[in-house]
Amino acid sequence: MIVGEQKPLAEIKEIVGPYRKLLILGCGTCVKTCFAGGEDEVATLASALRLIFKKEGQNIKIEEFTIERQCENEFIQEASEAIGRNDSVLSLACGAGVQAIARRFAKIPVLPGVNTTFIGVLESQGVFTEECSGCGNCELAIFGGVCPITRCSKKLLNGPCGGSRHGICEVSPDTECAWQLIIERLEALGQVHNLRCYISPKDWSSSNSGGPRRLVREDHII
Amino acid sequence: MNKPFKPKITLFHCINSFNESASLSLNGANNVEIKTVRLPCSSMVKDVFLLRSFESGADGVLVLVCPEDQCRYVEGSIRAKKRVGWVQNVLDEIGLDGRRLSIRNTSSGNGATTDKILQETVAVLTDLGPNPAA
Amino acid sequence: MKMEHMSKLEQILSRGEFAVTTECGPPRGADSEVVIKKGETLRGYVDAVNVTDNQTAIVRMSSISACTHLLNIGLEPVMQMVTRDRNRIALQSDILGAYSLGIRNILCLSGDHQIFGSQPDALNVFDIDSMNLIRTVKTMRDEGKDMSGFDLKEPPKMYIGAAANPFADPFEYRVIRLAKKIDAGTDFIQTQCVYNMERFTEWMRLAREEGLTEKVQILAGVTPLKSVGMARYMSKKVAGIDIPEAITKRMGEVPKEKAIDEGIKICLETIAQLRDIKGVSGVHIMAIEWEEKVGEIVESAGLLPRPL
Amino acid sequence: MPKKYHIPIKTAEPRFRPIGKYATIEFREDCAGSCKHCVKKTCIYGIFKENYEHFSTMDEPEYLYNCQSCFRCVQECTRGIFSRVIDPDYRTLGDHYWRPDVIHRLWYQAHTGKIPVSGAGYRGPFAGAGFDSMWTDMSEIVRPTRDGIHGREYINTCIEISRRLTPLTFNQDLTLASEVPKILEIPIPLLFKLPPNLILNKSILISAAKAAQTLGTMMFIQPEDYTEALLPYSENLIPSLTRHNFKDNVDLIHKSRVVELEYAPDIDESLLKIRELKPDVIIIAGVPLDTHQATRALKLAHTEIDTIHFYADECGQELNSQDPRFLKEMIREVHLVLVDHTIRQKINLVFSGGIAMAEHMAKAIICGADGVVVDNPLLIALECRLCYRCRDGLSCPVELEDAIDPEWGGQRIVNLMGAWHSQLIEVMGAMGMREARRLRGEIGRSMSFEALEMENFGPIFGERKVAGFR
Amino acid sequence: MKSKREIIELPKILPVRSRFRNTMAKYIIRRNSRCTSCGLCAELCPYEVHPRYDIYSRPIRPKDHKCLGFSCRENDFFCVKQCPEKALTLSLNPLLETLGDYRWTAEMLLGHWEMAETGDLPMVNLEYNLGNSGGGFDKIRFKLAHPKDYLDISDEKIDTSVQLNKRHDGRPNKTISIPCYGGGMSYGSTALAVMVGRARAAKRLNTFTCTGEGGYPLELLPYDDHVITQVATGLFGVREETLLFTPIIEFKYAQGAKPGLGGHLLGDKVTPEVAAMRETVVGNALFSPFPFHSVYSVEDHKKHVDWVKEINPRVLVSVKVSTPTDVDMVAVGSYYAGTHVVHLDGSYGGTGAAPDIAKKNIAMPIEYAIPKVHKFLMEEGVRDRVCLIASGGIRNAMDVAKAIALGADGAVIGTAELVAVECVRCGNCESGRGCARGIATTDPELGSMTTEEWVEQRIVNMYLAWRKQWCGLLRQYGLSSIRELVGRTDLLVHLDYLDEQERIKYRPAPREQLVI
Repeated sequence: MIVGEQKPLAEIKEIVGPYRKLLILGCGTCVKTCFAGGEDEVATLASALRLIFKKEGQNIKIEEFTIERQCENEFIQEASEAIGRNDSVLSLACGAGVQAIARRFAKIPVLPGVNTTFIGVLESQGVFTEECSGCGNCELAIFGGVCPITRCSKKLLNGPCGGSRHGICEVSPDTECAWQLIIERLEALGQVHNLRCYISPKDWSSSNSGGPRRLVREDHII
Repeated sequence: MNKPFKPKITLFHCINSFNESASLSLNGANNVEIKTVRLPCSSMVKDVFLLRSFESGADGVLVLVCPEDQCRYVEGSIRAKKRVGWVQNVLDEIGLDGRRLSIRNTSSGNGATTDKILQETVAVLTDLGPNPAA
Repeated sequence: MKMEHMSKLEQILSRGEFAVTTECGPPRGADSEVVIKKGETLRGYVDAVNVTDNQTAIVRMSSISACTHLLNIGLEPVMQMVTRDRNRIALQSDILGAYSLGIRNILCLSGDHQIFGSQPDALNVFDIDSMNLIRTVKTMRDEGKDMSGFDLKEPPKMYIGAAANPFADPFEYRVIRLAKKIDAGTDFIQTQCVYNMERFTEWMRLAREEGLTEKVQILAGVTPLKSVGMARYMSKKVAGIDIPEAITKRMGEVPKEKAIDEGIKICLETIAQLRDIKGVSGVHIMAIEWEEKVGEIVESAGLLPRPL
Repeated sequence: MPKKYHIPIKTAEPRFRPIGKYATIEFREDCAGSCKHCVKKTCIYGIFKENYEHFSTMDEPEYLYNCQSCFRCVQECTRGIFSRVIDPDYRTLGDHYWRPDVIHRLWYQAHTGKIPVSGAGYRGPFAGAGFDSMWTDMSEIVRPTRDGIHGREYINTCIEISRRLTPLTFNQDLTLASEVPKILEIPIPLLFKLPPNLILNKSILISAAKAAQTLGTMMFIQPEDYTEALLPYSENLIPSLTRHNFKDNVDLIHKSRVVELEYAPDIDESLLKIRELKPDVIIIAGVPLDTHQATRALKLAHTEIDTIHFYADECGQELNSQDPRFLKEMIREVHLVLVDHTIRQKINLVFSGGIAMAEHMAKAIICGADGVVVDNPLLIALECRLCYRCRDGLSCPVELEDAIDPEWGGQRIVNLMGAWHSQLIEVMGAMGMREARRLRGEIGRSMSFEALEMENFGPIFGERKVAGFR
Repeated sequence: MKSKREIIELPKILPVRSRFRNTMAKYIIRRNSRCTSCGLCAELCPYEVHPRYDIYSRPIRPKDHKCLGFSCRENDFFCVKQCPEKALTLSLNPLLETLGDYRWTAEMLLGHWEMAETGDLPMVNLEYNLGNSGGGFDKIRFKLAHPKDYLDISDEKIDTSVQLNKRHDGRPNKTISIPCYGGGMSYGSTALAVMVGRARAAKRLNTFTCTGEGGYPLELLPYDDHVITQVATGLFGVREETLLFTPIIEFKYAQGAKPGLGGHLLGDKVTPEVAAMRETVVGNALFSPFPFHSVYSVEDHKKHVDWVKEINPRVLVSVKVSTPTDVDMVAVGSYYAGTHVVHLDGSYGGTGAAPDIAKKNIAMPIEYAIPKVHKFLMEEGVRDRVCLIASGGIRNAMDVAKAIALGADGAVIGTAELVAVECVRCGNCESGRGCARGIATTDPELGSMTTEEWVEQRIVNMYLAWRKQWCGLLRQYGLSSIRELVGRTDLLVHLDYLDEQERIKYRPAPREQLVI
């Protein structure tokens, strides 16, 4: 899922500052799961903002609304009435959601309330880890299911660098060395021979380096 | 006319941690105005409830929960504490001062302790003055 | 501000003389002779020679080394630098290195996307954009600090250039962007090659209105067409090139063997017109892989002799 | 056959969200967030959906009011984040006698006018004190019976509150010799009396009076509460007078068909004076249920009083007693003493205090009452939570101190009484009874805990060593 | 009749899991984030509270319902103490206070779920034999047995069968292998899978189930030897052909939960299938009249019985009556009308929908009715010619045994069978789409939550667990057949009839004050 994190209150306050009627729009999918933009977060943020504005004597009306997914028209449409009533929208969706809302409502500023962080996994309660960079060409099969492109700080494809110590990456003591994990996995799978394979340079054209991507499923288009 | 400040406190309490009859004596105290919200478990305190209490004019919010090892739901008190901590930070960011919100562990039926906690809370609030966002 | 002249190009432009620059593409090999040979053909015809930086994302000899080869034969290079391939660390270090080798002009570009070049599978960098590159060079030069704020022992005194494309869309924004580049610290501008004179004139007018021509030297780009095919190709396939139908038609109407001459003729006409536009401080002749014709064009355009 | 008695039931939504029995606790942090089949989305009662709807407007925690306790969310949640508790507000609703479930059922009946129906068996204790220690009989196959509320045959629930003349005397020509006083009947065996120690205001009085009018019954009222606005309902109002104040309320006596006169040793004097003022007025004696009730009943039976209204405290307990008896026993006592003195037929007995459910009405009648007087349930029908905050001068959680719409209030009370009436008919139908009047004192058509134990367990287990319940 | 001590073949117990992901349990055991997935708890616990897949590196959420709770403290495998990270916490589950009621306590529900799952008695200390009602069965105990009476024979040799036809009238001598058969739950009141599953279980257990008054769906035909056809006052779904092949016809005069009132099926439950079966209109509430309009006397009743006996010469007749004050007269009247089985349904019995006032107040609890009728039939000298079956508030194996000791031959079980298939007794059988747990519903989506096989095995398991209890009880008193227990009131005590020093020898009933 896409992991995001709510922006600091001060920043949100800054960006919504110019508007008088604000809709805080939540998204019930990924950002809800990572507690950045579901119903609860919308309510909490709205409450906090109201307190800020009340304290500063500003009169800003705040409305709350949450839709199932902000990246899909059918759901966005449900918010159109609420959006119409306001002069700005603070979207708590991921960047895709913010843009999807923005492109549907040309005349209303859509502001991001969440920093979209990465594609990740709920590792354990309250801990999210980045696991995928969306490179567009998955090669996890040879890496024993651990992605060196995302999880190795140097995107190394042919084994660990010299900075790995006790399975920890040189970048941060909180970061496991992806290559350590790959090696362990391959050992457990009996595929250590993969380590001897030379992995040729990554073709980045399928990733974001090839410009914004577009996926067309011809079979779904009529 | 300078009326003495009489803090309004919203008291969230776990029904297991806090004896209702003890609260009656607190309600009688005249230096404070208390609104109580009973929770079946303190883990039902959501961030938004705490903030909304301030929105609706509370000068302070006090959360009374069971001691951590006595929660009937095992994790309720711990969760409540974490949420309160989170909201304290939010209050600091808002500029309301996180000290307006506090969480205390009380074991069931100990009226004397709750009285003391309440007086301490009142003291803190007297220090901080009325809720600027009320 | 009193300042020693940073480069010959700067000196010429600051004197108000009509400058002529051209372009030299480094080879797809390690042979310095290719560069030197190209340089020799340009000697005396131009004030400075732009050396492209892996132009169109095709791997070539590095711009810094090709510049050095030109310096060695006494030509003044304009080092082009794109942000596509290097992050800010590499960019800054290369600037320092280039300066240490005697390179004094830099043209800051974002660079063509690698998708068009020889390595579409490459990971692009675009750590910073051209605007920030300009600002970085300017800060290094004027404040003696690198991006991290570290004081540089010997700041690189580079004459900073930037590219402008009057023909890209949205048109209204082009002048804003020019202004922004000037704000960032550009000293001179080299534009995309001009075929659509009408649009260029309009752009210049807007630039003048904004007072930009007071702040920056603008060298209008020209490229001689070799054939009607080239005209069509550039018009369709090369990003940001605007060739009016009339020009393509004109190229098409002459017999094939005359096409080259017709191209050069159009080029010379263009130069003549450009010289009349207020605020155009020079031309930048981009004879792509056709450096030998530059001398001819300069001469025919009556731009000789070049000042010293 | 009289016209079938019909109570116009109409749904009357509560103004405030009623306190529900259950609340769910969820450990939000454990939620995976967006399960496709999230139990919140699939709840067959849709309770979470509603909860979300008011999520943005609530200012304090709200529980899940309509939870039907199927436990599917608890059992099906992917992460097991749900637990369930009894809503703390439900727990503290009412008191030991007016239990939360009683209040809750009353709300439901006032809302819908329907009989509370549920699946599965009875879920309460085996037996209990008071009315809970008796069961009513039913008729199997050997007695003819009726179809109850679903059937075609009419079950009459009328009672009289006018004095009965027995025996009748006849002239030689067989014409009636005795002067038959006017008969006053009410179609259901219950009267109203708003509780004096809860909130009482004009709109509540009008609501109750309106309901009394719709139902064709009557309501006791203090003369000081009898304002101009209540005049349209004077037919259905019974001013409660004392020997001190009846002279000040002569106009009320004239307006009323029935008056209540507070018991005093010299009650006959006041009685005669009132009769002088209005000869055909029906007089109810208001008598506290204390240790003297039986002697007073006997005494009053020999006066011209039409009906005696005995009142216990709000929980049906004997007044002014160290060891108070419950209403049930006191009804039996009064009834039997009058039966013993062969005077029971002449007078009507109505009882108030602690009549909380329809079954209490039926059981009180079986014990010997003619009818009952309803108090607290009238206010509960108006959403009262019996929190007694009003007694401490605190605000009412359902804002009863403000004016309510008497249309709505009246309908709520009508609904509640309609549901009670239906339940009375259910019970009578099961017994094979056609008339509420014949139910009175039919102790043989009930079974008591003590008798059943003695009869059926006595031969097996011997002597009972533990008195009472639990 | 002394049993021949032959080995009785019992159906097979198969473990049947709950349909739900999370089980409800008496204890909760939680693992917090300190857990390092070391797997020690999984290794230690012999009850599989901490299951762990070999190939899955993370611990799975503990299966609380298997946890022994605080009594495990003494064991050296007590995970909470052994956990090196102190990541486990054990506590009582507060959920229990919202589960169950005075009659079916939370622990009784949990216990029966466990029995239905395992076919065995729960390992966890659950009070599944006693409710919290404070009277009746909950106050009655079996007398402490004398050790010398103990009969050392295996369960397989103990006879728990009951003979249904004692009239010696030439009709088949039906015997059921357990002293219980299934109560009538109509087509329309429960999901078809539940109905068929109950019939399958009845076949496996060699007992009966009953159609209820909603007709005889064709799906029951394969089990027709074990299906009682009910003829109730509404005559819904009654057809001559079903009366022709059925082994037993039950005349339902009244139902304990709503004595004196007719059956009631709310409109929502009347789906096209149900309406077709009952020959009524879709979506219309169905009220059965009360009583049979053709029966207003015991003579009419006899006419009824004679009618079915005439139609079907092999059929046995059961008469289901409620418990008015004169229940003894009703019973004996039924006997003389020619019935084989007198079925008393006590006032606290289950129902799909009944007015609360009726469930609570009308007619007497079964505990009183059994001895009353038993005694009366004895006095009339006909007790051994009729089979007396009790129902209505008989919840568990010990209730059955107590009912038998009070004078019944056997019991009819309704609610407990539904509890075996995970009924929580929420009481919403009638509302909206019906049972949220897919038991008492005609909603196709909810109904699909159960399958016939699952229902069958759960019920079989529960009865086999009950049988273990009965056998254990009989052995204590030296009895080898449950028939010997009938009317043995001398084996019973009632706590309220005992002196203090006697009373403390017996297990007190749960006595929590519940919020209902």
